[in-house]
Amino acid sequence: MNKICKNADQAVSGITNDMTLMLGGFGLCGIPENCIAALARSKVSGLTCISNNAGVDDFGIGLLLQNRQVKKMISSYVGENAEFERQLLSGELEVELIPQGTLAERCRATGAGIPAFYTPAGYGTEVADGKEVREFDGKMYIMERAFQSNYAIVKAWKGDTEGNLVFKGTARNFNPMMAMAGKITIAEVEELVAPGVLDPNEIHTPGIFVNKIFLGIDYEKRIEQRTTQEL
Amino acid sequence: MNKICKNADQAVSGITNDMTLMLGGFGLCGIPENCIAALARSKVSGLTCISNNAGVDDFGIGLLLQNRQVKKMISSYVGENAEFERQLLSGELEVELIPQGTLAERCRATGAGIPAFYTPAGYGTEVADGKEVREFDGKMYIMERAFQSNYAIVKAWKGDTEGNLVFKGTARNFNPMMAMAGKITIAEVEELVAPGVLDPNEIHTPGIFVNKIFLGIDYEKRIEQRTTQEL
Amino acid sequence: MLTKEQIAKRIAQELQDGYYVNLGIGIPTLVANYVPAGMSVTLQSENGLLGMGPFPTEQTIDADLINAGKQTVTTLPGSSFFDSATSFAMIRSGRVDLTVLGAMEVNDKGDIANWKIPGKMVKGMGGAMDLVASAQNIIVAMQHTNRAGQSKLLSELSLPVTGLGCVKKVVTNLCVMNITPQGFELVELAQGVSVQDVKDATQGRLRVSDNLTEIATS
Amino acid sequence: MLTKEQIAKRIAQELQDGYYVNLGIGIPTLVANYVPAGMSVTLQSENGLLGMGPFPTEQTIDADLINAGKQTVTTLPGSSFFDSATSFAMIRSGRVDLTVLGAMEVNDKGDIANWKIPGKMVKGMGGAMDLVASAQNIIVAMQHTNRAGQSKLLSELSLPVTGLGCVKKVVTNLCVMNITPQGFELVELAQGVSVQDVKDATQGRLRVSDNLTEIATS
Repeated sequence: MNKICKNADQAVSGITNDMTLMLGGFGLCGIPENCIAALARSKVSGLTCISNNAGVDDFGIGLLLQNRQVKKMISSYVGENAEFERQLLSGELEVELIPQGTLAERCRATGAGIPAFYTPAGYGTEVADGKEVREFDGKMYIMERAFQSNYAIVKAWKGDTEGNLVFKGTARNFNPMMAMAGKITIAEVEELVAPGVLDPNEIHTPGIFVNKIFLGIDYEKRIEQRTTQEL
Repeated sequence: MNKICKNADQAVSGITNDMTLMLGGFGLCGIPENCIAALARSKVSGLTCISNNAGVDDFGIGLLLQNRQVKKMISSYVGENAEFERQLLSGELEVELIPQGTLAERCRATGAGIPAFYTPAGYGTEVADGKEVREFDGKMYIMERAFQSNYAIVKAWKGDTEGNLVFKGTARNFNPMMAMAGKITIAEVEELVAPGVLDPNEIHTPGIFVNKIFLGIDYEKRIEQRTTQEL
Repeated sequence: MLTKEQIAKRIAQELQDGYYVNLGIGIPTLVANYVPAGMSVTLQSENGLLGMGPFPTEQTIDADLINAGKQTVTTLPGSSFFDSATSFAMIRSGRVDLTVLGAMEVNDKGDIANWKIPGKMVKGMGGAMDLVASAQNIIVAMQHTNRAGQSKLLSELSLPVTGLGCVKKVVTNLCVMNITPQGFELVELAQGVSVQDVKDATQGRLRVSDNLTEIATS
Repeated sequence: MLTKEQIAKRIAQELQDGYYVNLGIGIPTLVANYVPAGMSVTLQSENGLLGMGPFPTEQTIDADLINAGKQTVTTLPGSSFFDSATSFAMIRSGRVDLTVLGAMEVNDKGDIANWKIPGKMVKGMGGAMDLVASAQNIIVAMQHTNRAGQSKLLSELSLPVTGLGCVKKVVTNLCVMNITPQGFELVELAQGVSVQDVKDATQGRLRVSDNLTEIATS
C-alpha cells in the first residue's frame, strides 16, 4: 500500500468540481501551501472550503478566491482579504461563519464518528438559528453536527511513509482534527522519513488517518503580523 | 502557584467518602499505583470509581475493593478479579458497564465541556435502555452524557512542575482524557522535571489540566499476561 | 473440520494490502500469523497502538506496552501510540478496514451476541460494542456449535445482543458463510464436511451458494 | 480618564497567582505587560499555545509560532502546543481562569456584542462566542463611549449578541463597573472623572457602590 505521492499536483488530482475540502491552518500558519498552489493550477471550481480563515489576497486560500474557484467558505474569521470582501458583497461567494471552537469540535467529531454534540457556544445568538437548543444541568446548549467533506488537506512538519504526522509549534492548530475528518486525507510535509524514524510516542496524527502524503517544496511560510522586539 | 505534592498521601488528602474518582489505566498498564496505595491507606470509603478495568485481586483498584472502599465501579470490562465477583454477587458492589469507546469519549467530553454527544455503540442493546435514540443520515445513535467526577487520578511517564505530562507506550490509554476531565486532577509521574525540560511539541497533556503532581516511587508495573517468544 | 489455526488462516485470505485490522481475543488473534507474504497489514489495538508487532523476548518485555488482551507485545517500524479516545475515533469513523471477532451467537440478520450470558458473572463488553457498531467489515471467527452441541448460527439470538446487522461473514470449523438479506449463505465447506453437516448445525435461515467451493487450507 | 495602558494596568490587578488567562486582541493584549512581580500567570492563546511569551527578536522569529492575533510570539519554559480542539476543550471546560475581551456593547445584564455590525463587512466571531459562552470570569476592556460619543453600556444591545449574561466586570476609560443582578454597579472612578460623568456616559441601569473608590493607577 503506497501512500506516497510524487508532488502536490498528483496528490490533489482526485479533487473535482463542487467538492467540499477541509484545509488546515490558522491564519497563514500551518497552511498546506503546496496543495493550495496545485489546486490553483488545477482550475477545479465550485469548491466549498472549510478552513478557519480564508488567507490573504495573494496567499493561502486567497489564491483560490482570486481564481474564482471557491463557491463557499466555512470559517470562523475571514478578516484580512479584500478580494474575499468584494466577492462576498457582490454575491459571488457564500460564507458560513462558525465559532472557532465549534469549528474545531465539528472537525474532531467528524473524525471521531460522532454525528452530533452539544456546545454552549452561540447560544442566544444568530448562530443558534434553526438549531436544536437544549438544557443540560441548568445550562443552555445548541446541537452541532459533524461535517461531510470529500478531502482534508493538511500540512505537517514531519511525516513518514506510513502517513504518521508530527506538527511544529502553533502550525498544529486545525490540522490534526482535519486529518482525522477527511474521507480522503492528503498531508504535505516539510520532511518525509522512513517508518521507524519518528518516535511512536511523539506522533500527533497516526498514519491510519492519512491516505496520501508527499514532500512539500519551497515553503514560503508568510507571516501576517511580524511583531518583534529588541532586547 | 505550586502544584507539587510531597507524595501520594498528600496528593489524595482532599478525597473524602462518597466521592467519584476517575482512574487512568488499561488493565494494570498505566495505572496510578502510588495514589491507589495511598487511597487504600486513607480508608476513605463509598467511592465511585470510573476506570476501564477494576484491577486484579491484589493490585490496582483490587486493593480498594479488598478494603471495601468502593461502592460502585463504572467500567467497560471487570474480568480478572475474584473478590470483585464476590462483592458483586453479594450485592455489596454496584457495577455500571459501558462500552469502552463510549467510556473514553464520555471522559473526553467531560474535559471538553461537551455535555452530551451521540454514538452508535450500544444501539439496539441494553446499553441503550433509557437513553435517547436518534437517527442521523440513516444510521441510529444513542445520546451519551459527560461524567460528573470530583477527582481524576492519572499516571504519566514524565511531568514537569507546571503539570505538563508525557505518557509512554500504551500506558497512555485513558490517562489523557481523564486528566482533562477531573474537577481536580492529580498526576503521578515516574520522572518530575523543571519547566522547559519537556519539548512543548511533545507534551500529551498540557499543564492547565493538572492541579497536583508528584514524583511516584517504587513502581511495580505488574504484567497481567506475560507473553513472550524466543527468537 | 478446521482447526482454530485453519479458521485463522482462512480469514487471513480476506486481508488486502494496506488494510488496518483489529483482531479480537482468541481465534482472531491467530490471524496475525497468516498475513500473506509481501502484504502490508497494520494491526490496531484499541488500547492505543497502531502497528502492533509480535510478542517480545524475555529481554525486551515492557510493562508499558500491551495489547487489548493485556498481553505484552512489541511495535513495528511506523507504529504509533495514542489515547483511547483517539483509538475509538479511528474505529467509529470507519478507518479500520477489517474487524475479526469471536462470538457466542450470530443470527441470520447479522446480529451478534458476544458479551453476556444471563446468570453468569458479566465481565463487560470492553470495546466490542463500539467495534460492531462502526466497523465497515466484520468477520466472526468461532466454532459452529457450542459445547452442548447447539447451533451458534440462529434465526434469533438467545443471548443479549452486542450489535445489530453488523456481521458480514462467519468462518467456523465447518464452513464459510456470508450474511445476506436472505440469511446465511454457505459459500465454502471445510474438507470432509458435507452440506448436510452444515444444515444440521445451523438453526438460522440457510441457503447454499451456487458456487459452493472447498476451503483452501494449504 | 484612563489611557489604554491604564485600563490594562487596572485589569492586571484582577490577576491571581497561578491563573490561566486568555487575552483578546487590542487593550486586553496589553494586560500581559502589567502582571504583578512575583506572580505566575500563564497566557493561553486559542490557536494552540499555553505559556505564551513576549514578541521574538528579528533573530528568533518563527513563522510556525504565532498567537491568536496572528502576531509572532515566543514560548516560556513550561509551555505546550496543542490542536485547536484541545484548546477549546480547555476553554469550554472552564480551565481558563480569566478572559479579557474588547466589546462594542455590553448591557446591564452582562450580555456582550463584539463581532458584527449590520451593514458592514462581517469578519467573523473567531473564538469569541466560545470564550464568552464558557469562561468563568470575563472582564471587558473598552472605551466607555463610541466614536460618535454614544454609550456602549446599554440597557439593551443594539448590535447582534455574542453571548448572554457572561460579563462580570467592565473596565473603561472612565471607571470600573461590576455587573450585578441590579445592573451596572460603579465601584471605581478614574482620577478626574465624576459620578455624573459616568452617569452621562452610561445608558443602562446604573447604581453607585457605597464603597466607591478611585482607581489606583500608580
